[in-house]
Amino acid sequence: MPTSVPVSWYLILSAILFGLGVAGFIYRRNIITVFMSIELMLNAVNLTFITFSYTLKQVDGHIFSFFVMVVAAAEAAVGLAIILTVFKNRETLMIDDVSSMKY
Amino acid sequence: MDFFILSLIKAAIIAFVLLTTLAYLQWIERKVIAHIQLRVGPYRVGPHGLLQPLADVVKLITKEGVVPSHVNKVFYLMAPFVAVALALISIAVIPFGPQITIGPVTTWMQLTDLNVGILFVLAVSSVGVYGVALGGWASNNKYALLGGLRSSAQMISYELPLALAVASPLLLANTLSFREMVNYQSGYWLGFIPRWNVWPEILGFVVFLIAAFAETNRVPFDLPEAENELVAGFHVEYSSMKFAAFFMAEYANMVTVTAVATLLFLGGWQPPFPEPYSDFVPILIFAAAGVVALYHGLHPARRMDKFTFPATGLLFLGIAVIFGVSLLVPVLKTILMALFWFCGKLGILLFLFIWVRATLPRFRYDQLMRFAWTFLFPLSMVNLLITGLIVALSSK
Amino acid sequence: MFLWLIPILPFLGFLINGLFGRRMPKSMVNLFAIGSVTLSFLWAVKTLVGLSPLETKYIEHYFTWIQSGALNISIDFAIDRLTAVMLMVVTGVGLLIHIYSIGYMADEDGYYRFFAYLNLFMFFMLVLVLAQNFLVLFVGWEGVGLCSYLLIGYYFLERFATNAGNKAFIVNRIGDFGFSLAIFLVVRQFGSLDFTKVFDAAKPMPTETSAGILTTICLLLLVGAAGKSAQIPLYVWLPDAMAGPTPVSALIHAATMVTAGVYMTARSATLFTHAPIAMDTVAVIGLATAFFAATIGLAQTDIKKVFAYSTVSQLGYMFLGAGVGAFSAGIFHLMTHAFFKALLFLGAGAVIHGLHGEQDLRQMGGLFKHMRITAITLLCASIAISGFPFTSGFFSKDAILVAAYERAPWMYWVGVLTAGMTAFYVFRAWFLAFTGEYRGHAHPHESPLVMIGPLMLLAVLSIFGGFINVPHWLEPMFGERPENQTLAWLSAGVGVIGIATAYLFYVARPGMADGFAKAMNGLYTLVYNKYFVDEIYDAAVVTPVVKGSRIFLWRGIDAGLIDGIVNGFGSRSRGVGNILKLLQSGNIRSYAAWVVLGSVLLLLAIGFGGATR
Amino acid sequence: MTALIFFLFASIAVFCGISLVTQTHPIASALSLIGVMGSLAILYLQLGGEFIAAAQVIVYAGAIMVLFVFVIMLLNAGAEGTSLQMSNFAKYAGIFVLAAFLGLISFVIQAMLPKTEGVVFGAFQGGTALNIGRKLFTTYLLPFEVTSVLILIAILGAMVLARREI
Repeated sequence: MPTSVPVSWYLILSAILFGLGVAGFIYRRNIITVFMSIELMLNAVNLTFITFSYTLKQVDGHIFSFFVMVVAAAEAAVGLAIILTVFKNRETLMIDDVSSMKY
Repeated sequence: MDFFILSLIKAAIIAFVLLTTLAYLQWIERKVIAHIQLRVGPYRVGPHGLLQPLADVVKLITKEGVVPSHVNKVFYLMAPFVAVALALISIAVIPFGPQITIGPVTTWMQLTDLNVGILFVLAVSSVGVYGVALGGWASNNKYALLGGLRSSAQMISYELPLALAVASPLLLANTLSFREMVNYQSGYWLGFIPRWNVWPEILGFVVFLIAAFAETNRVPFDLPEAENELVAGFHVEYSSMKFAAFFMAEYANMVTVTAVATLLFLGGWQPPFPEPYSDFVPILIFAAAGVVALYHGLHPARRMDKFTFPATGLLFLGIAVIFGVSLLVPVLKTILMALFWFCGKLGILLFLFIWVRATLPRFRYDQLMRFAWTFLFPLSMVNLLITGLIVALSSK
Repeated sequence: MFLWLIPILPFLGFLINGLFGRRMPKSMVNLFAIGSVTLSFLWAVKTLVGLSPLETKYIEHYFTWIQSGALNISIDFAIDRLTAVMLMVVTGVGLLIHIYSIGYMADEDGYYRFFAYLNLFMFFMLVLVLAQNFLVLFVGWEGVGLCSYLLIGYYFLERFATNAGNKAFIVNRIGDFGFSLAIFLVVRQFGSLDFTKVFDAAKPMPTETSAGILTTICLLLLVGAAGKSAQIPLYVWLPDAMAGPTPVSALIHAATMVTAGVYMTARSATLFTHAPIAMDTVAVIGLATAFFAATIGLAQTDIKKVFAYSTVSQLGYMFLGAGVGAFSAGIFHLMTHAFFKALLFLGAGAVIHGLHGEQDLRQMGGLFKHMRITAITLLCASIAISGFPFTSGFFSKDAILVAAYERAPWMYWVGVLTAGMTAFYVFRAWFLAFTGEYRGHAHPHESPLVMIGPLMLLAVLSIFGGFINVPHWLEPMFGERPENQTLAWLSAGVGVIGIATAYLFYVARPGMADGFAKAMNGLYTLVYNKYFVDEIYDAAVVTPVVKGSRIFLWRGIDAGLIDGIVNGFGSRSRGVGNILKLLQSGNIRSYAAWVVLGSVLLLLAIGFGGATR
Repeated sequence: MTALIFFLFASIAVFCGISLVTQTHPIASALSLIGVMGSLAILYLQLGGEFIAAAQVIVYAGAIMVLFVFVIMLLNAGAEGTSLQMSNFAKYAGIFVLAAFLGLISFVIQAMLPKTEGVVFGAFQGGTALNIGRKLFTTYLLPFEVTSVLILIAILGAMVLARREI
């Protein structure tokens, strides 16, 4: 067992998590789960930021992921409020039932 | 591997002491409330009901663990585990005393130190809501669900003033580590007023305490388990050890927040009097207590008192002697003095918790939320701003 | 010296009255309108006293307005002797007319609106006068045009008033077009618009004997000046502009705005003196205008129309003066004309006011006993405009005629003839209005003191204004002018003959005029109908433009070509959109799938496209 | 030691991620996501981001996910129907595309990343609250302020949306 871990493994882990998030986004039908998939993708991106921050020995990546978190918080607040409203009006959380915004 | 062994020893000591304390905290609570209400409280098991916690533990373990048929089993079983684990975990970063050297080993009276210890405690306590919320939801019971919902809303709301109240002493001390926070509070103004954060941050301290009551779901903020409306709230479907786990989590949380309050505002293990005088305070207290107990033993009101009072008195005197001896042994003195002052402050705060429980009625839910958002939050914000201004002005 | 205070004060009055006037009582409106102009007048006086004797130009620089390449245009105000004369005329006469308006407009709707516009006009006029470069002057120029339009159309419920306003605006556009072309040429030739720089650069240039750049500039400037100052062929708007309230006619269409063209010509004297051809054109146009307008004035029956054509005619005199090189005489006449023509209009206004809106001379008569002061002041103005010896008109008009004689004697003789006609028609109007028997039906009465006061002041100025030696004052700028006593007395004599003829026709033998008109029927009809100029313009210009626009521009270009292109784009876009819209399924997951597909392709491109290291 | 921790928590993260996607119940998904976040926090700690690790737990696990759980409980969202309205072809094609995606990313990472030494715990000490705070209030002051405005807008938006009548 090696004592140190190559940086690329972190990145690949991040890619895997991102891919899982994409899969969740595409395959899941519950709006909340879809939303959580987005959060998963954001987390994966954050991991990338932190990893590069480590590689470059600069703190800027941390700042970026900090901003991502803050924006995610704002997004969650608004997004969940939207979900609540959708549920109130349509009695459904299935994403396929909410497709009236089309041509 | 020195590190591991040392940590293991410390972990074992802390776990043992903590778990015992939690059990006896419950006994103390029942006793104190009983006395406030002019009752005697637990009295049958052991002298003055001292063995009651043991009996309770035995009872809870041996009872049948009912798992209702309609619950979501995985989460139902997971919830108490999560609650108690998260409640206990934050003890790991709480320091009880300064650095000590026993023989070849030099270590801190603390399981582990994090640079961001305060953030760690905040993080763990913010995650702590899951135990309650999950338990309430998994029970598949509307009272439990309401309790869980209330608890999550309440804890999110009160986390804000809590965090803001914590931020003010952080600004003053300019650190996130508990050790440095305590070191910052050492020394005295004018030779006798301790330099504790509680003086400049009295507002923050009050806000912290109130928010801590809410975070631990204690009276007057115990709406998640309000007996008269929600039966027992989130743990209505729980029994035996699973119920005990929730209980333990509550008391562990109490200990954690009081410990944090002590460390942030009350100077941790720093004594309230300057060095030479503070050394004699525990001796005096314990000696006086022993003498009083012996005196009562000479005039027993009941038959049993003939034995119990002298025994207690001798115990206290023994402790006083130990403290006296410790004045001659530096290592012992460091440990004992730190523990005495730390536990003393902790005990006073815990007593406050119990006292409040016996005194105050419960909030209504809308009052609770309005209080958090329209009073406590702005207050803590103003406090933080004032603190920031003072720090900015005093740092040239 | 805070020159900017002079124009900005009326502007403040405009802002206050325009924004809040609707809710203010009339006394407040008066306070702000009159007060601002009074302060402006006083500040102008103080400035001139402080700057006297004003031998050189005084310039104030405020800020750079336009900076583009080498071109640098700034907001500058300047005062020299020419500006000083104009300043006094504009603020002084303007103030008197403001005061007069209180009485005249007392019963009109939109009282505050009138004064707001009037103040705005004062602002733009003062900007025009104080401007130190062509562009700022142009701003004032356009601004006064705007105010003129607004005030002509003041009674906007009346069809003829709005039409007159439109006509004034559109005819002025032609002149302004020429003016802007002239400004472009100036920029191209001199690289600057600043008066000092342009004229300093023009001074060493040789005098152009044939058509050259300076001649072109001057002719284009003349187009602008002709539009603003109602010269042939662009004079047609001014008589119609009488649709506005009479104080407006006095202030804008007699005393100040219409003289802007003369002022501009005098300002550009350096350019004109280098372009003799343009000078001759100016002189000929001025003379022709003076003559033809005077003939039209002979036969008008509307009292304001008479004075309007008289204004056109007098403006022609001023252009004649400028054209023969007697700029100072032109400006002198401008000033005296401001006095007596303002007085004529204000007096006419008093008459109209006293007759409750009656303007037709045939409905007047015998008003002398009803409104003595008005009659006497109007008489003062009439003898002044007739060039009666030692009145103001005598000095200024004769200065021009003497200069014209120096240039070419025939000009002088035409000018003298015109002077006779002027005396005739002015006194014709006076006699028709004030002597004989009253022919109308209203109950004439004298006007209130606020109207009579300015009349009397202006009467004094009309009689004695000639003793203000403006040509001498302007000598440092335009040089010395010759004097010729004989010629002056000759023209004054012709004026007296004109007066006597008028007396003969309309007082002594009232029937003679009609008989004379019948005898020369054709000529009379021609003159009465103003030489059919409006009709000719209608047929030659307006109708073809309207028809051409309707048929070619609207149906052909706009509806056919432009709409066709736009509609074509629209329908093509719809066609494409009909196909592309299928992508927008409303199903979020399919969108996400497209995004993923796209990023996979992008990664493929990066991975195998050689971007790897 | 570093490798051990990495593999432990990386596998926890991947396992929880898979669980997020495959669990039918939203609560289970939410808890899986919390698991991912927790293990990522450990990995951040390993990479020297002690402040960001604490913030990750406080903000993500302690606030955002509590909100999610709260909403799920509030709406009492049941388990998702198993019948995905998707043909088998689409499913397998999707999995294939995703696999290709991951493979490509891995390839690109391996190919493009310069060779650096591996991650050792404690090699980067720059992620303290002090450093982050200093950077945040100097270099990134404007984004910081803008973010605070964004949060304010989000608060207002959430309140407007969650009002009773819409």
